[in-house]
Amino acid sequence: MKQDAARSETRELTYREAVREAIRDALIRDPRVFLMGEDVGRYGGCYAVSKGLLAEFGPERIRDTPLSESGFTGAGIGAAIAGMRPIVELMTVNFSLLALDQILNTAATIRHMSGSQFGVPLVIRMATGAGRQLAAQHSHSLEGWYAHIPGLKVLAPATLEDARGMLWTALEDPDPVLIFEHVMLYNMQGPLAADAAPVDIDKAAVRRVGHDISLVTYGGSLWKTLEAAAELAKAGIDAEVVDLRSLRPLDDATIMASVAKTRRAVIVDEGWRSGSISAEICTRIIEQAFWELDAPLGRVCSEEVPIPYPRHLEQAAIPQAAKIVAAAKSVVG
Amino acid sequence: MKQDAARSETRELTYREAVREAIRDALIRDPRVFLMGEDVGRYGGCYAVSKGLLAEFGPERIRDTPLSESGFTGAGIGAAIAGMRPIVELMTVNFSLLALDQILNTAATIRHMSGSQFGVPLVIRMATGAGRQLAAQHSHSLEGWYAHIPGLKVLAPATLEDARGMLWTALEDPDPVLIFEHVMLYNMQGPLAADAAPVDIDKAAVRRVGHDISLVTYGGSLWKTLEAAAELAKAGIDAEVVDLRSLRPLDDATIMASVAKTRRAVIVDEGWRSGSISAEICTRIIEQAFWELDAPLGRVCSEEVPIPYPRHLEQAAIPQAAKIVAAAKSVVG
Amino acid sequence: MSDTADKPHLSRAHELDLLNRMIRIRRFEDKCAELYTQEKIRGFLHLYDGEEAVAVGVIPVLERRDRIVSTYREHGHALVRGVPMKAALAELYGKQEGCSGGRGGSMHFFDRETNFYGGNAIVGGGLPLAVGLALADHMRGDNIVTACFFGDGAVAEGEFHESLNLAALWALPVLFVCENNLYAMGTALALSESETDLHLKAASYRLSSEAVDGMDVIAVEAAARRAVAAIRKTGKPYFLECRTYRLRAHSMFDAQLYRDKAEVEAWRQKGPIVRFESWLEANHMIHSEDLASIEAGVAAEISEAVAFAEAGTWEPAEQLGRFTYAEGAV
Amino acid sequence: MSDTADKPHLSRAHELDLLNRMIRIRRFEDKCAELYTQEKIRGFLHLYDGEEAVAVGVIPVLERRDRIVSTYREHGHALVRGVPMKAALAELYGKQEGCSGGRGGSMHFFDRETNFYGGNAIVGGGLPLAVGLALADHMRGDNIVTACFFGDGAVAEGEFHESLNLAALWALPVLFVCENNLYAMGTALALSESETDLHLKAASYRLSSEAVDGMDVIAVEAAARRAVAAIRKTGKPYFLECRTYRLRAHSMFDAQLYRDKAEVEAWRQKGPIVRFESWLEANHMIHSEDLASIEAGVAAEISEAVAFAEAGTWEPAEQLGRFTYAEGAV
Ligand SMILES: Cc1ncc(C[n+]2csc(CCOP(=O)(O)OP(=O)(O)O)c2C)c(N)n1
Ligand SMILES: Cc1ncc(C[n+]2csc(CCOP(=O)(O)OP(=O)(O)O)c2C)c(N)n1
Ligand SMILES: [Mg+2]
Ligand SMILES: [Mg+2]
Repeated sequence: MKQDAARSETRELTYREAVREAIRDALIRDPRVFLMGEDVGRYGGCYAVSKGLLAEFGPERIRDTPLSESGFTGAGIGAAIAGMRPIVELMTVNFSLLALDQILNTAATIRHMSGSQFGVPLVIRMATGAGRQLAAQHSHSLEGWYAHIPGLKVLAPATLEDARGMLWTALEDPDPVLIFEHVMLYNMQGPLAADAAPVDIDKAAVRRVGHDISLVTYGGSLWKTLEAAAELAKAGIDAEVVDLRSLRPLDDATIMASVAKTRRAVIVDEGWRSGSISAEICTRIIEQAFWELDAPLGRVCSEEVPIPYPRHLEQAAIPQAAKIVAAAKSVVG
Repeated sequence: MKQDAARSETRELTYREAVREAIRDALIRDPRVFLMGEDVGRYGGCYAVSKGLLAEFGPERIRDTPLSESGFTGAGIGAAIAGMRPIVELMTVNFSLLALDQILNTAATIRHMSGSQFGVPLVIRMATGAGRQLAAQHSHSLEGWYAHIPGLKVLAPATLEDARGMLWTALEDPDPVLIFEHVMLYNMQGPLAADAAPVDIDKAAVRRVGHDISLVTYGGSLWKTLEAAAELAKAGIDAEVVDLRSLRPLDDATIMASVAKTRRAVIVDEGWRSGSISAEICTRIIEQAFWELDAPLGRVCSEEVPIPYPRHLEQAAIPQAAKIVAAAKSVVG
Repeated sequence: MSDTADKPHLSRAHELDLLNRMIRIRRFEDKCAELYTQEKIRGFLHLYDGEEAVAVGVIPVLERRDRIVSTYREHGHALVRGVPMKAALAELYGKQEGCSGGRGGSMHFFDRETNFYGGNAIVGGGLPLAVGLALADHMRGDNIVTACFFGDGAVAEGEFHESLNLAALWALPVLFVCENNLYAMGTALALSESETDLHLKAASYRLSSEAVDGMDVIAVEAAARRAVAAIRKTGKPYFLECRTYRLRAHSMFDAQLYRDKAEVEAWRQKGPIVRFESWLEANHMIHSEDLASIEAGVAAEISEAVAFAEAGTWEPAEQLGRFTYAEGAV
Repeated sequence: MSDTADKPHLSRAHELDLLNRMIRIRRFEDKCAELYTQEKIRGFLHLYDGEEAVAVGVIPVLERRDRIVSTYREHGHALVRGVPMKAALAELYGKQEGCSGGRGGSMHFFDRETNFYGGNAIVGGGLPLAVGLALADHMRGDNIVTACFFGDGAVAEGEFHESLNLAALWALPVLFVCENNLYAMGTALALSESETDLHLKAASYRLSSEAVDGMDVIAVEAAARRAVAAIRKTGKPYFLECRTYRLRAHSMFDAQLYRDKAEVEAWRQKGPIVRFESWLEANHMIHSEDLASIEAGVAAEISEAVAFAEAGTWEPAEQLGRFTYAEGAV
């Protein structure tokens, strides 16, 4: 994907607006694209992402669905197989469990089972993550968990540019792509190039160059990790921050290049610690760069509890800059 | 749990019979116990596990359900909360996806959300694994994936003794326990003590003592791993084989003790490689025993494809003794 | 009100009690909304404004031993059931003294004492649970009713289907109470159901089913009595569609783009409290002192609850790991 | 046969064609059973013995552009639809020349050429897929029908509920064909549904619905014509309950503990082939040479298919990684 070297203008907008623009752009570009999900139309999207789109594109293409996650996700799969380019919004990852059979047993497998006669060019978007005090059933971070499934691709846009650019690339993909938008990012504001364009979805990005330790993360945790890196800099530790962007496939090359340079790494993700994507990344580092490591790897994940409602407990449960700093310091030793 | 030092007699039986006996025993011991699931009654269980139980215990306690995985799993949760001790059979892990919302959002969280006023003493059994040429939708190995979820316990009986003994211990647990029975084990025959009793579910077991490398595995892969260990022995490599038995919680102490001794490890599991439980185990070893390792860790998992139907491709997709041998040799170097 | 209002058990005391219960919920939640803007309460907050006649009509008909399964819009159910207002408000604050120890918040009230099984933030998620509670009672031969509340939106979920079938098939003592307020967030019923007559939909599972004016507390109560009596007698499930309306936004985040102010206003005129009050007044069954005393009593209780919640304590963060498994079990 | 049998389009040629198609499925599957015992075919094998009138009555009514979604018991559907028998058998062998390239096996026949969308081993899993295929056609304004086959067991699944509602609500051109063979594995319909009259259950979603004798190929065909004509005209879904019976075991692993031999025997007398044959004979519309020639033709085709499958090749294990993603995409 082309990234213009010299971009003329930028404008201020929110992550929410960037996602909306991406959807709008896709709807304009390609008549096969439509958005379907609970409350995407009249309500304007549970996080106001699709506000205004119903008026512009009408109820066929901005399709409010009943509360039937399995049904309409499956319908998106079918429509994709039949040549449409649906964007299914599952509102939040918490409800996606109801659609998991369709996602794993149909979307992720039908190409294989059919010997590639049929593919599922479907994009499923959902909000993920904790931080809004929504308690145990509404605060899951399961994107790393979904990344276990062959046949899927899993994206986690952390920046405005990715929020704006990943959707189109995902829609061009012949296979199902899940996009996880962290709930705490929707209000994030910043500058975006006026001509922001589709971005690649197969490379991790080094968001901060550093030499002493690699901090590998993605999504909502990116900003906490950058904050931690700034803090570490004060302590004389020069951290490199790698934003994975894609959780499946993982961009091993970028991760290993960073670790080969820094010889130390801490992985940060908001999934529950055991079996989170951080474990996979640690393991790949061990498999591919064991001899280049100067210290054990560290990881900062969510504690192994359902997310509690009260703010102090919720914050204690999920990664924080301070914890990242502490983990990095202990690895640097 | 007591394990009689001197067991008088043993008899030959199959894993299937051991599971059946365990269920029968539980039904006899405790009137609160009942078995519920698709075709557990008239049909006798899709893998013939519950054959004969309907005649003995009647349709209330051997309860055939409609095809409603979410509904009857939820019903099991409710019945457990209300004081019963249900055994829900989800037939196979492949269908458990339809019940995932109930498992994660209710069974695993209600104790937490209620401040421990309510707990879910439920056991969910299901068959898992590939090897019977059942193709992409019927060959999942997701037990390691389930082990990501706080609030659950996840067991994988690999031996007759565990097939016989884990159920009762699980039923005594105040929290939901998932038991995964590997499809390839049901026909496995062997001797079992006549007075086989409940077994602990919180310790891993060293199934073969060795000094050169630790092979860490569980469930259906245990036997392939033991086969590999025998093969390795011929090549002069003395492998220790650790059977995890419980995937959540993991028994770190047993794993680390073994690794501290052998200084090398290969993890074997039938989950898809990326994000499988093998990654969690590798990472824990790195976190807890990095300085004791003499070599990078290895793992042997399933290839990252839906499981294909033809035997040669299916076998190529899943762990095999030969692959384990090769991985171990490359780690031993 | 409906003619069922003439039933003998309708003493003035009983009517005042019903009114009191509805006003108590309304005022409590008005306070909650206020506390939300003050950021004392956080997360999602779903208010019951306009739907009070459902909880008040149904729940007092149940007995102590009966069970209740609710949704994320459960404050009203909890209060009527007897969850102390103090404990409810402390829960909304996230304090340890809350009815769920502070861990649950607005969407997860639980109370073992009153057999109140939550508080479920997954639409439709409570239905299988209710079936299971009832299954346990059925198997033990206990004559217990499980009342399961859920919205019109839940009807489209697969779990509705599976649960109604199981309850009907196995003859389980569940009282399904559908709070049909015509919207699921911003989605009007006609956009979510091919059959909008929900009690007919339920009847297709071959269980007893009826629709009732959910803005009429007396009618709801009469229907609930019929339903509970039938369940106690037969052990079989019963479906009650209560037709009601949500007068406030779905949650505190909702701009209500999907409906007209006029529509809401029209419904407000038909609200359960104003309607019951007018009827009582027209029939000279209530005096202004009665109202004043109800309001005063409620206001006092709310003040106390606020004081209690304010004085409540935060669970130490070191205890974060608790409650994932039974104490001492792991 | 039913009186619809008198419809004008019923030429002798057409009738022989129907008979031929049914016999072709039956003989093919008899062969499959044999090959299974020889371990040429592995995994699960679900045969259609007794249900042939459903596929044969419905599928030829569809046009080339129409779509089909099936289950793990789909050999009959595939054959009638035009998936070459050779490719079907090669698939059962797991050979590359199979209709799914050998990756799918018995439960996963796919064929792009004939718009055959599988072959789904998750009960109920095909229904949302069918809704989606029809949604695409609906949005593009294409006058295409998607026929979705599923068993009585699928009716209890949440996905049935969600899919019927979506199809009815959005007026999508789906022909739902419920193959009610009275059992889901070993579970009799009455043990799985509170409402055993499945077409009534479907009607509760407000779509057109009817039940037909699924052992009567002519009746099925007539109903399918009505249904497809209605869908083409209105764009709306239609539900056809075909009452049939599975004469063999559920799969090759089933000991059939759940039903009497006598029950099966009684149904065998009413089997779709024997019944249609007798009717044709009674009406002097078939001669013994016709039957002999059908059998000979089918036998020849089966022999060829076996030879083809035997000669088929194994995909090299080095190619294992293919087909997880589109070629060249990762
Ligand atoms: C399974 C699931 N999907 C989506 C949501 C998001 N959500 C919360 S409430 C709601 C609307 C529910 O409407 P209804 O059942 O009618 O209840 P009401 O809010 O009107 O009381 C939605 C879509 C959810 N909580 N759970
Ligand atoms: C979701 C799911 N649950 C369970 C199974 C196991 N299973 C396979 S076929 C079957 C019975 C299905 O019966 P029905 O839908 O009536 O179809 P039939 O086999 O009678 O044609 C069951 C329970 C499955 N494949 N998928
Ligand atoms: Mg509603
Ligand atoms: Mg059937």
